Formats: sequence, C-alpha cells, structure tokens
Amino acid sequence: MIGMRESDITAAFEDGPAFIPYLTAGDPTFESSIEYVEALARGGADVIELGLPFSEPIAEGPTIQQAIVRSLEGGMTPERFFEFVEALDVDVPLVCMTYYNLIYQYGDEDGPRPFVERAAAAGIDGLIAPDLPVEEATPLRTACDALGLDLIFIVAPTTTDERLTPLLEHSSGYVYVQARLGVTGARSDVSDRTSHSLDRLDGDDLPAAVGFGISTGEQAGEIVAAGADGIIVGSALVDIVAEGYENDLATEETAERLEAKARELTAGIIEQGQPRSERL
Amino acid sequence: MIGMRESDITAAFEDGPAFIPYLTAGDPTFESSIEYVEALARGGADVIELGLPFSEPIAEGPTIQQAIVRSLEGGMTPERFFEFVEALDVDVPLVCMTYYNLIYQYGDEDGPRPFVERAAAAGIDGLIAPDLPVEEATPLRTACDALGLDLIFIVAPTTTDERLTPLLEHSSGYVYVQARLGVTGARSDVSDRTSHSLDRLDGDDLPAAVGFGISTGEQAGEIVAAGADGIIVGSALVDIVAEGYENDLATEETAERLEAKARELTAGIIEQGQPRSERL
Amino acid sequence: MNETFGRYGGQYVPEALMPALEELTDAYQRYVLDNEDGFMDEFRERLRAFGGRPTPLQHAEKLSERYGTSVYLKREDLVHGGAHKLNNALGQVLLAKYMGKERIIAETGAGQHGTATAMAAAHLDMPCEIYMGRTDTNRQRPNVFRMRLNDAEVTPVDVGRGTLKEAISQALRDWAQSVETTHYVIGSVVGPHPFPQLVDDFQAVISEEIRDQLHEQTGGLPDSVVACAGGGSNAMGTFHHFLDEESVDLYAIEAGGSSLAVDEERGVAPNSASLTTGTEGVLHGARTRVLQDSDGQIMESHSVSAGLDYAGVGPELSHLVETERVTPESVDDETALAGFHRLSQTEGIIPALETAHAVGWLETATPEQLGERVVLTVSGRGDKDLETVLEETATHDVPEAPEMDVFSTTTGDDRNA
Amino acid sequence: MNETFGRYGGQYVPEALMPALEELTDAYQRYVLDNEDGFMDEFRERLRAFGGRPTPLQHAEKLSERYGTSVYLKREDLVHGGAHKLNNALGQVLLAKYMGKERIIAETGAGQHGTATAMAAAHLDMPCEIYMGRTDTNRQRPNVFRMRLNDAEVTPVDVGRGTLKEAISQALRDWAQSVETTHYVIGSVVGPHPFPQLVDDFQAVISEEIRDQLHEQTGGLPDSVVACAGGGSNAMGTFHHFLDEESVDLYAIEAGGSSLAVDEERGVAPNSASLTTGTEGVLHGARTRVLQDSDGQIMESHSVSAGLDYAGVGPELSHLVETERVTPESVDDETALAGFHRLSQTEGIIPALETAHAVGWLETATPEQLGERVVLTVSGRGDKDLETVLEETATHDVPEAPEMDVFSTTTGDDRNA
Ligand SMILES: Cc1ncc(COP(=O)(O)O)c(C=O)c1O
Ligand SMILES: Cc1ncc(COP(=O)(O)O)c(C=O)c1O
Repeated sequence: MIGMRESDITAAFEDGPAFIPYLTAGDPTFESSIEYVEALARGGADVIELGLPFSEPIAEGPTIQQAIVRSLEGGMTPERFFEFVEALDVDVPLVCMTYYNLIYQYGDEDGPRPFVERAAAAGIDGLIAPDLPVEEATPLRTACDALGLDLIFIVAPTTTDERLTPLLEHSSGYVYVQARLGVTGARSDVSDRTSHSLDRLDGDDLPAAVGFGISTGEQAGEIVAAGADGIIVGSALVDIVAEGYENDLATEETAERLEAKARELTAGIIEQGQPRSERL
Repeated sequence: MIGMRESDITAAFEDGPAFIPYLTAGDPTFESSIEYVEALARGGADVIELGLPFSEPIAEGPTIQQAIVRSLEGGMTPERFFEFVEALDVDVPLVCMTYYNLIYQYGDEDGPRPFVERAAAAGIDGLIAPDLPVEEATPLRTACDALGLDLIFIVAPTTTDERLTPLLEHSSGYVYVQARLGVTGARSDVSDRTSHSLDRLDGDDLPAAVGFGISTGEQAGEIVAAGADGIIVGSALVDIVAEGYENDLATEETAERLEAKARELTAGIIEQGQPRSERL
Repeated sequence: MNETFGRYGGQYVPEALMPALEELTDAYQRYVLDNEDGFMDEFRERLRAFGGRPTPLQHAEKLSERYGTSVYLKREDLVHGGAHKLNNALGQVLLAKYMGKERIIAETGAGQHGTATAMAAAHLDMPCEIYMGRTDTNRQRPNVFRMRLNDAEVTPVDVGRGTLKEAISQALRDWAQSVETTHYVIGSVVGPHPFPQLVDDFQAVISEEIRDQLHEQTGGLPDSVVACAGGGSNAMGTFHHFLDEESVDLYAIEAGGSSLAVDEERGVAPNSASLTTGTEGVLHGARTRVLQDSDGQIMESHSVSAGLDYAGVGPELSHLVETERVTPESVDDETALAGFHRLSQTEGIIPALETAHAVGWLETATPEQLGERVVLTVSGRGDKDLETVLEETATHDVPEAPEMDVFSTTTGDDRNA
Repeated sequence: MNETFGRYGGQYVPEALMPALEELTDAYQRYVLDNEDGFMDEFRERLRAFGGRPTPLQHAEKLSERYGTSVYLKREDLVHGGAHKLNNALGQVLLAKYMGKERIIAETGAGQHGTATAMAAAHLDMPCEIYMGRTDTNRQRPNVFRMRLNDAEVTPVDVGRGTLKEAISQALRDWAQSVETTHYVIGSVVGPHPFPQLVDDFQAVISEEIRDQLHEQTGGLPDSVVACAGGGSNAMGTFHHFLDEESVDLYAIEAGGSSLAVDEERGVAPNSASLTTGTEGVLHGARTRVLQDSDGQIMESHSVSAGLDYAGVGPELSHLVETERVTPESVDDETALAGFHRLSQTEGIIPALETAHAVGWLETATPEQLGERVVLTVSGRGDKDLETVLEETATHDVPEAPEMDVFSTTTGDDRNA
C-alpha cells in the first residue's frame, strides 16, 4: 500500500479482528444467494468476498468448484454479477474474487480497466484474482488505483522472502494469508506455518487475514490468537449452501444456518480478539 | 514302376476305365462306414481309397475336413483303421490315404515300416500320402516295396516336366492325376489342364486316374473320353455321408444313395470307356 | 529465456506455485540450457536407448505420387509408447530427478501423455500420479491399463465434462498443495513459463533430426513442414529448427471438428481450432489463444481426436501465427478420418487420429503450399484410436474406409466347397 | 543351403506346392543370398526407413540390479507394428514382389504376423489375405481391425479349435490352389524348406545388431542370450550370429502353460513346450519336434500367450537343441505374468506376453546360467495383450500385479474435501 488513504476495507479491521466470509455469487440461484450474503452480513461479517464464477477455477477445491458449477448453471455472468452486487442490501465492504480471464475480457476494449470501472460503479471495494501473481498484475493494479479499488494478493506458505517485499508493496486492502498449501477447502488442521507467515508480515501496514481451511469458531479463535487481523472462511459456508441445495431446504432455513455459522465464527474471534489499533 | 509284377491295383484297370471312390474310414461311425464302403463296392468300385484321418489334413477341402473331424470324434485311430479294413467284406483292392506323420509314428520303432507291415497284414494294397513328395519318400518306398504295397503319387497341374520323370519312376499302382489346382472338393468345372496332364503321361506304363472335383457321371465320362484310365471321386460321396449324418438318415438309406451315386459314375465311365488293353 | 512471446505467455498461476516456477526456471537454465551435470547428455542417451531415437525420416512413395511432390514422414509413431509425447515426458521426469523431486504428477486427455509419463516414471523410478477426466478414463481404457501397468496412480476427475481441460485444472490444484516435493509434468507447450519453452526444447529433437536426415537424403531443406497441433508440442518440436529458415513454410494443422462455428449459448465450440478461431485470453497459466465466449468463459472444445480436443494452444505458437511465421489450417473430422484410412491403406502406417489431421490436410493443400519437398510428422500411432475410428467412420461419410464385416459368421472355407 | 538340419527339416507338402518351393528356393538363393538386383540392399533400407531399425540395445538398470549382472534388452518392441515380426514379413513381401507374384497370403495366431504382413503389403502395394482362426479373430479384435485398416482381407477359419494350427493348414490349402500367382508369407522359422532358412535370414538382423551394439557398448560378447520361442523366429534371429561363438550360452524360452504334463486322452497339451516335451514328427511341411499323441495326431497346445501357442517349432531350433547348442527352458503362465508385470513396473516397458516368458525365466535362472552379460530380446510390445493380462492376472496368483480399480466410482477429488 503505497502512500494511499486507508480504504474502507482496511478500515473494517480497525475495531478488532475481522470476519471475512466468502460465497460464490449466484449459488445456487441469484435470489437465494442474495439472501445468503445478507445473512452473513447480519451474522457479523466485516468484509464479504463474493466469488464471480469462472469455468476453470484452478485455485479452488471441490466444494467451491461445485458452487461455481451451480452458479454458472443458474446463469451467472459478469454482467449478472454486477447486478447481483447492486441488488445487495449490506453495508460492509465487498471484495470480488475472480480469475483474470474474466477481468481481462470484460467490455469492449482489451485489458482490465472496463471491468474495474464497472465493479467500482456496482459498489465493489476490492478485487482478488487468485491466478494473477504480482508479476503479471501491473495493468490491473493501475486500473484499481485509478478507480480507488483495493487489489488484494495472497501470501502462500511457499512465498519466499524475496517475493514477499514486492507482493506487499503491491497489496492494498488486506493481505490474504494462505494458511496451508493446497486449494481452498475446509480442513480441521491449521498449519503451524500460519504463525510463521504472520510473523513474517509483522510490521507491515496492512492487516493480515488468514484463510484456507477454517471451519469452526474455535479454529478462528486460535488463528486470531496467533496474531491474525482477520479470518477468511469460504468452504465451510459454501458447504451449508450445498447442503441446503441438496436437501431442498427453504432459502430462509439455509440463510439462518449461515447466519448462525457466522455468529459462531465471529464469537470465536471476539473471544480471542482485540481491536487492531490496540495490537499494533 | 520299376520292373515289378503288375499289382492287384494296376490289374483293376485292365477291363476298362476304373472307378475309384474315396471315403474317410469311420465317418461318421465305424459300423455305418463299413456299410458305406461295401455299398460303393456293390456300386461298381474297381479300387477303393480309404482315408485314415489325421488332425492336420492340409491337402483336403472343407468337405473331407469335416469327414475327418467326424471320424476322429467317433474314435478313429490307426489301429482302429486296420481293424476297419479287416472287417470289410469287399473284393476290390484297397488304398489307404493318410498323412505321413501317422505313417511315421506307427509302431515302436521310428520310420514307416511298422505301418506298412500292419497295412499289408490288414489287406491294404497301396498307400497315398498327400504330404509326401517323392523327394522325401524313399523310406516309405523301400518299406512298400519290401511288403508288396503300391505307393501312389499325385501329379499336379503345377508339376514340371523335370519333376515328372522321378515321380513316375517311384510310382506304382496308378498315377493320381490332380485335375485342377487346389485341395479336394467337388467342382462342376473340369480344368482343361487335365487333358494336358494326361498327354504328358502318355506312354507311361501305369494307368492314370484323375481326381479332384468330379461329382457327376457326365463329368466322369468326359474325363474318360479325354483319355483317363480311371476316375477318383471323393467329396461328392462324402457329401452324401454328411447329408445322411446331418439329416439323421438310416444307415441303409445313405448306403443306398452311395450305391446309386457309384452306379451313376460307373455308368458315365462305361459309356465312354473301353478296356485299357485295347487303348494302349 | 523469454517469459513471453510477443503478447502471449507469462505466468498466471496462484502465488503458491510461483516459487516452484522460479525453481523450475532456474533448473531449466542450468540443466537444459547449460547442460549442468551432463543433464542433456543423459537425456539424449536415454531418448536413444529407452525411447528408440532417432526415428526414421521416411520417403512416402504413394503419397509422393498422389500429390506430385516428395513427401517425407517423420516417424514419431515409432518412439517408445507410440507418440512424440515421450520426448517431453522423459525430459521432464529426468529433470525432476535432477531437481530432487520425489513425485511426479501429470494430466492426460487421450492418455498418450499419461502413458508416456508413466513409462518415463517407471524407467526412472519415480512415483507418479496421473489425472484424467472421468469421460476420458472410460473412453481410453487401454491407456488407463497401460499407466496402471507401469505402476502409476490414475485419478479420474469427475468435474465438468471430465476431459483434458478439467484434468489440467485438477493437476494444477494437486501441484498447488504438493509443490515442495512434486514436479508437474505438463504434456504440451502450454502452461506458465517456463513450461512452453521447456517442452519445446525437449521436443526440438524432432526437427533437429528432420533437418539432418533430410540434408543427408537430399542435400537440402524442406519447402514445407506440416504438423498437427493440439497444445502444440508436436508442431513446435517439428518447427523448432526451421523457424529461422525463411524459405521453409510451416503449417500447423488444427482440429476443425464438425464446424468452425461456435454455440455461444451452450458454451460449446464444435472444434478445437484455437489458432484459427480463438481469441486472446488467459488459460492454465498462460496468455494465449483460447476458445472462449464473449464473457471469457472457456468453451468446451470438440474433435474426433482426443489429443487435439483442447480449448487452448501453446503461447509461442499463438505468437508465431500472429507474426505469420506459422500458417494455421484446420481440418474437419471427416477429412481427418479419410486421412487416417488413406495413410493406413497406402503406406501401411496406421496413424494417430491427431496425425490424421495433418495427413488429411495434404488433400486440400495447393501445390504452391506443398512445394517440392514436404515433411509431415507422424506424431503417433493409431492403435489407441481403433475403436473411435470404427465408431466415427460408421457415422461419417468416409468412402476410404474398409468394410469391417470380418466378425460376421460367413467363413472363408466356403470358397473351396 | 541345407534342406535339412540334422534329422529335421525337409519338404512335406502336396506335390502341387513343390514347384513353388523350388521357385522360392531359387529366388532365395538369388535375391537373399546373392543380393541379385540389390534385393538385400533394398530390404535393409526399407527395414530402416519404414521399420525403424536399428532398434536400441538398452542396458536395463533395474533388472541388472535385481539379478546382479548386466542385463541388456534388445528392443524389438520398437519395430513398426510392435514386434520383430515385421523383419520377416517385410522381407518376404518384398521377395514376392521381386518374384513377380501378385498376391500375398499369410496365417496369423495372435495377429502379430498378420498385422506385420498387412503393413508390409500395404507399404509395397500388394493385395493381401490373412487366415486367422475364428477363436483368434474374436480374442484379438484390435489386430483384426489393424489388418483391415491396412486393407488386408481377413478370413476367419472355422475348423477345429480355430487357432494358429488351423490357420496355417488353411493358408497351405489356399496356397495349393493359388500357388502360381501367390506367395505364402509364413510367420516363423517353420514350414517346408526354404522357409526356415529364409525367415531366419530375415530375422538375423536382430543378432547382427546385438553383436555390434554390445561390442560398441562393452567391447565384448554376451555370456548368455535369452529369447522366447514359439515357432522360433525371434529365437533364431536373436541367436543367429552367436551360433558360432562357443562362449555364448543360448536359451530358448518356451511356454510351459499350466503344466508340462499331457492329456493324451483328450489330445491336449496344457503347454506349448515342443522343444522340451515334444517328439519328432512331421507338421506343416517339416520334420521337427511336435506335440503329438502316440498315434501321431497333433495335440492342441495351450499358453497364456497366443503367439507361443503352437504345437510345433522350427526344425533348425529342434536340431540346435538336440545338439545341445541351444538350451530350451520352459516358463509357466504364472511366472510369465509375473515377468510381464515386473518389466512394466520396473523398466517402463510393457512387453508382449511372449517376451514375458523370457523375462520370467530370469527369475529362476542361476547366476552361472546368466553370466556377467545377458542379452534378452523384447520380441514385442504388450499393447495387444492388455485384456488377456487383466483376465489372466485375475485368475492366477500374481502378487506383482497392480490393482485395477480405477474404473470404480470413487474420485480423486475427495482428497481435497
Ligand atoms: C499422437 C499425438 N499427436 C498430437 C497430439 C497433440 O498434442 P500436441 O499438439 O501437444 O503435440 C497428441 C496429444 O495427445 C498426440 O497423442
Ligand atoms: C511378440 C512375439 N514374440 C514372439 C512370438 C513367437 O513367435 P516366434 O517364436 O516365431 O518368434 C510372437 C508370435 O506371434 C510374437 O508376436
């Protein structure tokens, strides 16, 4: 984050460790998905990551892959995604998570700018492109800067110290700390690499949010206790959506379950957490 | 035929062109086959060729192959074959037609002699081994000479003039003239090579019997008219046995049909024929 | 070393994989480009003794007559395993060994790259796991057996249509979690840098041999060089040493499938002609030409040949087409089937269906395109395609195809009756 | 030229064929032995360009370690078509062309000789008809397709058990009626003179290359040379140039089937070990060792490997065994299957089931038998045998075999769940 004003996203970490849920937009339908996202907001989300589905999601585990299939079958497109964002009634910052090809192809001209413009107009605050390493990110970085969007990068357990510096330099919003190797997916073990990664980030301006494999309030608490500024939870929530879909549950029931899970996770964080301002 | 007394087989050609039927011994059973052979004798056979079945009959067409299968399945062996010959009540000369491996393996010692001895004892007058060219025939020739059996060789349409001389030199009984290329089997056309072959044999001491593909009295007559001293008929007769077998006819009925066919063929010959002594 | 080829190439992968790509780039530089520890010598020697190289460059008498020119066939079908794929697989598995990796993963579509990798891994004693779409495991059973016989794990991928695209994505996922101990043997000149160059360098032996063999046989260069292209490793390997020879025309033959038109609604392209009809996009780690809809979603591709059935293509090949050094041509299923039968009947070589596209193209090429000396790479043998060819021949109009009524009950014996 | 080898050999065929054998003997003398019209030069050149020769002599690292000696594999599996069979088929079809014949016939059992002949005939533009037992056409479907694709007629033979023995008899019958225009391409060193020598001379290229390659690689001769033997063409070709080298031990490995015992009653030998257990007899035109009952009826042979499943063997090989120059050894089905899996897993080479017998034998051989340098000819590749191996592995006790449960519905994705 290079000499910019603090963004809405970063600000969301101010009052204590942040809870950042992820859902694939439009899973399984446009309407129900809106209710689910709003339920997470009610459950205590500080920032929400919304997945815009791509046909080749090389960074996702099977849970989110299936969510993407459901969403695409439900007719989700980049344009519908922006309508989705516009239809949401939530007042937390929103991050769009999608693959670079969708960003690059959007609009009439080549390059990422039309996408970023449209995202900004729809109310998106930041972007994550999991297949876009910092080396390839300059065009997107430029567009995001121009339109005031954060661009969030992932720090992996394999990220070398040499890579860390440029990576942090180009990051804004928060740093997404990948808790373990592998793709997304709920896991019961939390790698001890997480604390190592967090140690490495110590002293950086940006908040560090840890994701990959968190599924319970207890885990969330442990990670926050280990020094994280936030936790990102995806597959554990998508699992609830999938369950509702497979068992034909009413939208409200699934929404309630999501809200309850969000509360569990928020509670886990709050137990261990303290406002970021006090910890810095 | 090198300075030997005229054999019973050769003598059978004296009174006019000879009719030489072939049957596979033991087809489809030992008992019925005896009746069939005797029926052919009644029908006018001058010499009878009896097949001793071998598992790899490389010189036979499908008709005789099937007869061989039936006979082997009925339990035919070389030993049973000799018992078959001994059980026959016919008074024409008998020729055993079989493959060299059966001749070679018979008895305790290596070589063809034990087979020839046993054949002579059983009342066989001559042998034909269709896979034994004259080059490989010396041991068998020697044994046959010692025991007074004729050894009959086949002259093929492809036989060159150079091959003809040694071939005739080693032959006794009669010369088997192969009417056309190919393996045994009833055919309605009679190659014009037949007369060429017969021309080449003109002047030889031995009678020339033509086989391969003769099935009607008319054909038999034509061939005799072309100068043959005899005709050999196999597949057309085996067809009658096969028909009886497949349609479950009574043995007597099949025997009658064979006798009738033999009469048809004999009649065809007699019409055209004159005694060999008068033709020489 | 170029990370990009004009606008194409690059490294579009999750951060977790970036260090592995750096490590691989370093190993590529040292072992492949600088022959450190004699890597390239060992590679060449194993290609010879295990792989059966050099393969012949055969003058094809009947094709030459038919097209009024000299047609030479580069016989990659004779490489161990039955295709050019081993050149790359053996190189990469050996490289993984030099890098101290303990495990190999790979994706496969038709099964040719999978079997080549499994063979190389068995030969070099490396544990190996192959990802293969569920649909492909079912339609390429013999190749699945072969991989298992070589002691490779075969893991069916149940996502999506269950073909190559999904298998690559799944292999990338595996790699993202196993990257510290595992090398991902990609099967063509696709993926993030340095894979496209690495694979090209291992396949370049094809054109090195062609150049030397043709020189020995004729004293000259070819006028045209023809190779089928799916991901493009056969094409790049065949073109490599001719890229700087301006007099040599290079033709990359793609799968035209049943039509070059596209069904945007269903997200389906009834072809795999990414060079001819694709647009710039990012797929499987590289910017290149891809079959995609206007949103950027990757489309299902289709071809009678499983090995060409891929929505992307190597970035260098995209660049060479853009700069007009390579001419892309597409050949539809029917023409490819006819080519398959023609080569089988007239030259006694049953080609892979992939190769059959290149053979089919000869039929439509002009004398000017072919010139006086044509080299065509027979990228593989067709044993793996027999069932497909039977089925497809029955549903297409292929007058060249032989009758296949041998299995009826009439017998040859009757002729003697 | 010898018409016989000791007591074995000769010409036991119908008179109609004798002139053809004379003609062939003459052509053999002129074209093969005297290189008239450059026949042998053309043959060698076509073997190279079309057939893919020379094949490598590969040092097998894992086998060498396992047996504490240097094991070299002669890679005939890399010959076009997948087996040594093309060496002979190409030679004979070319010879037929030089002789002015207009048509080719051949028999085939496993289909390897049939496919090789069909390929050679397509390559040389000769009409071709292949006789194949009905049972074999059904169990070797892919090879039937390959022959049809190469435009050969395939005529199923419905006689008897419908296997190789019946197919040879049927081919001889065809030849007896078509001999003036047709050449019969026999598939091994069997049949009447001059076939055993002719086929041996065409296959001798195997040992010529082995000798030169081993000399180049080690400066010396092998201590032992191992080859599987059905009719014996692979064995004779592999031994040929070592026959006069007394220090080289020669091992011909036969199919031991399920047992070396014989069921005289049913006329069945549950093996194909004619060198080990056969007795002198006359089969398919030659005096040689055959599996027969005491009457002289030829027995049905049995082996897990269709290409070894034959009741006879080449007469020269019978003679070399009788004079103790060649040591016959038999390997049962189970040991062969284990050998198949061992080579596939440890060396990355899936051998033909025929070859697998030779590989299996290494397991039981003593260090004295093997010596310090062993050459084993991989006579063919195993692609044709996949289905058989799967079935047979399931019914035999083969601990080496991999699990084959890939086709169940569990998915590899679960690991990430
Ligand atoms: C024989 C053969 N040729 C060509 C191809 C296409 O791949 P590429 O374009 O990478 O050579 C394949 C892929 O499986 C193949 O098996
Ligand atoms: C691969 C292979 N090896 C060996 C054989 C056995 O035949 P021969 O003993 O003539 O080499 C065959 C016969 O089909 C074969 O296909």
